Amino acid sequence: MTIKVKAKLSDGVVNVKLLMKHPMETGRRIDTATGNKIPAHHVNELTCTWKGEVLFRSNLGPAVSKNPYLSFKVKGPKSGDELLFSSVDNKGETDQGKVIIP
Amino acid sequence: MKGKIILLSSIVLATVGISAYAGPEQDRVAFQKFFHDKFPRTPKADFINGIYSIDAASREQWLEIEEFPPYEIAIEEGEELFNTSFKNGKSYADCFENDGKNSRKNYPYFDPKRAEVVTLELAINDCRVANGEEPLKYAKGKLAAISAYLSFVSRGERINVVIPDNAGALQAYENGKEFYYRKRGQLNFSCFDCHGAASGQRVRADRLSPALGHVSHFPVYRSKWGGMGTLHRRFKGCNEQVRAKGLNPQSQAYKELEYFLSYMSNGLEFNGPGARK
Amino acid sequence: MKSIMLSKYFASGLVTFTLGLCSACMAADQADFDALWNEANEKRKAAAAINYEWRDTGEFLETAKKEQAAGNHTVALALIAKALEQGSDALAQAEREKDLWQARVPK
Amino acid sequence: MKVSSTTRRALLKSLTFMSAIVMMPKLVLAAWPKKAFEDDSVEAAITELYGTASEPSDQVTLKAPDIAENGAVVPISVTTDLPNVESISIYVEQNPNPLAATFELSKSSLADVSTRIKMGTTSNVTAAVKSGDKVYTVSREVKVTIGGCGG
Repeated sequence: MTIKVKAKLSDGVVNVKLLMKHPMETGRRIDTATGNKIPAHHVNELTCTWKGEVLFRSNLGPAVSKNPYLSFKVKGPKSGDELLFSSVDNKGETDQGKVIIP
Repeated sequence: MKGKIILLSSIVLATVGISAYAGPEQDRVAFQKFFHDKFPRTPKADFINGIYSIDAASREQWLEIEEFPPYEIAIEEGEELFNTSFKNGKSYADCFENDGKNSRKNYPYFDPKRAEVVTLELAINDCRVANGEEPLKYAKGKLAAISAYLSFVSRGERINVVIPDNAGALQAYENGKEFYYRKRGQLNFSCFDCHGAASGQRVRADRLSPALGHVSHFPVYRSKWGGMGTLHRRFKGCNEQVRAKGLNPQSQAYKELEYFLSYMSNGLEFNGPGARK
Repeated sequence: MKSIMLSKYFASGLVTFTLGLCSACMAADQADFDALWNEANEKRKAAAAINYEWRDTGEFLETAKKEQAAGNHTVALALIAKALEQGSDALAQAEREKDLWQARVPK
Repeated sequence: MKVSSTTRRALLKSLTFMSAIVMMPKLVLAAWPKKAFEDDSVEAAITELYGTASEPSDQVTLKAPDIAENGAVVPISVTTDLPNVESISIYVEQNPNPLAATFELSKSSLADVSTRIKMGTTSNVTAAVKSGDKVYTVSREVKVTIGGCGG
C-alpha cells in the first residue's frame, strides 16, 4: 500500500490529499547509460470509494508529475468513516491506500 | 622613510587583524548580520526556508508542494528502516538514544578521539558497521531516507554546533571556512560568491539562495533529482556547477564544510527534510 | 615551453598523417602521447590533492586516450593540451586564493 | 508471443482488479480515455473526451504559477462555482499530448481539484469543466525556463 492519504474534515467538507509512489515514466525519456528509451510507465486511474460508492475518480496521463499528487473535496463522509483508494497503471499494476477521516 | 611608514602600517594592520579575530563566534555574528542586513524583510527565523525565505513567487509553489511533499514517502521508508533490526538483533535505536528523536541537533560534532567531524549520515553508517552491516551509499537512497526520518522527528530543535576547546576542532572549522570562501572551478566562484555576495540575484532563471539556514532543511527531495539527496550530494552538485570536480560525500573537506556552515546557522531551527525545485 | 612541445607534436601528427602509415612514427607518436598524457595527469592529480581539480579535466584525459587508440592523434593531443591548461590554471587558482579568500569573510 | 511470468502475474492482478470494479457503479466503468490522451491538440482532446466543443468562461478559476520553479513539478488547481460539474480536465498546449489528467466527480464532489504536472516548455495551460451539457475552459500561460543551478 503506497498510496498515502490525508483527509481533513471541516464545515462538512472533506479535503482529501493523496500522494502515490510512482515513477510516471513518459516513454520519451532516454536512458543515458544504455541510449534506449525508457518504456512508458504511469498511473492510469485513481479511484476513491466510500461505503462502496465511488466518490471520485481520476484518469492520469504521463504528464502528471513523478509521485503523483491529487487533491479533491467531497461532501458526505463523516468523521470516523473510511475512504478506500485504488490505482492501476499502464502495466496493469495496482496499488491501494486508505484513510479514516479524523 | 616612505618604505618604513608602509612597513609600520602593515605591521599595525596585521596586529589589528589578528587581535580582531576572536574566533568562530565572531564569524557567526558577522555572517548572520550580513544576511539580516541584505534581506531586512525576511524574518530572522525564516532563513531556514532557503530561497523561499526571499522569493515570494517560488515560495508560493513550494507551499503547494508542502501540502503533500514527496519527501513524506522517504520519511516513511526511513522510519521502517530505522525500526528494522540488524542481523545481530540490535537496531539503530541502540545507536541513537530516545529512538532517534531529537538526535539531529547532536550533529555535526567534532570527535577528538577520532580527530574528525562526525555528521548524522556518518553516524548512521557507523551504527551499521558496528553491528556488522554493510555501510550505505552516502548521497541518496536508503541513507537519505533514514536521515530524512531522523531529521523529521527532530524538527524544531535548534542548530547548536559547539566547537570544543581542541586544536583539531578549531582546525576543522577553519578548514571548512577556508573551503567556503575560496574560489574554485573553471568558473572561478567561491560558495560565498553565489550564496553570500550574490544571493538573491538571478543565475539565468534561478534566484541564488542565501547561505544562512542552508544546512537546516536537508536531506531534501529535489524535483530536479526526482528523489532525495543528502547535504553532501548538494555540495557536490554546487561544486560541479562552478565546474570544479565535486568531492565525495563524507570526504574530510565536505564534513569540515558542513561543520563550518552549520556553525554559521547556529540558533536556527532544524526543519528537514525539505522539498526543493 | 609547453606550447613549443605541443606544436612539435601537432607537427609530427601532421607528418604521420601526410606520409601515411609508418610504424616507427606510430611508435614515436605513442611514446610522445604517453609522456604528455602523464604530464597532464600529474597536474590534474596535484590539483585534486588540494581539492582544486576542475570538473572536466579528467574527462578530457579519458577521451584523449580513446581518440589516441582510435588513431586520432591530433584530436588526442588537442585534448591533452586542454587538460594541461586546466591543470595549470587550477593550480594557479589555488595559489592565488591562498591570500585572497580572507577578504570575502563578512566582518 | 512469449508471456513472462511477471507479465502474467500483472495481467492476473489487473483482471482481479477489473472484476472488483465491475461491481462498482457506472462512474468507474468508463475506461481510461486512451484516444484523448493521445490527441495532439487541446480542442481535439476536449471533443474526444466530452463529445462537444468548448467555450471560454470566466467562471472557471485556474491557479498556476506565472513562472514554474521546475517544469517537472508544476502545481495546478482548478475550481468553479458552475453547477452540476461532472468532470474537470487539464491540458498543456505545448506538450506532445496536451491532456494531462481528468477528474471525474460524483454527486458528493465539490468542483475543487489540484495536481502537479510536467511541462516541457513555456505553454498555455487549459482547464476544462463539464457543467451539464456544456464544456467551459480557461487558459493561462505558464513560463518554463532553463534553470541556473536550482534550489
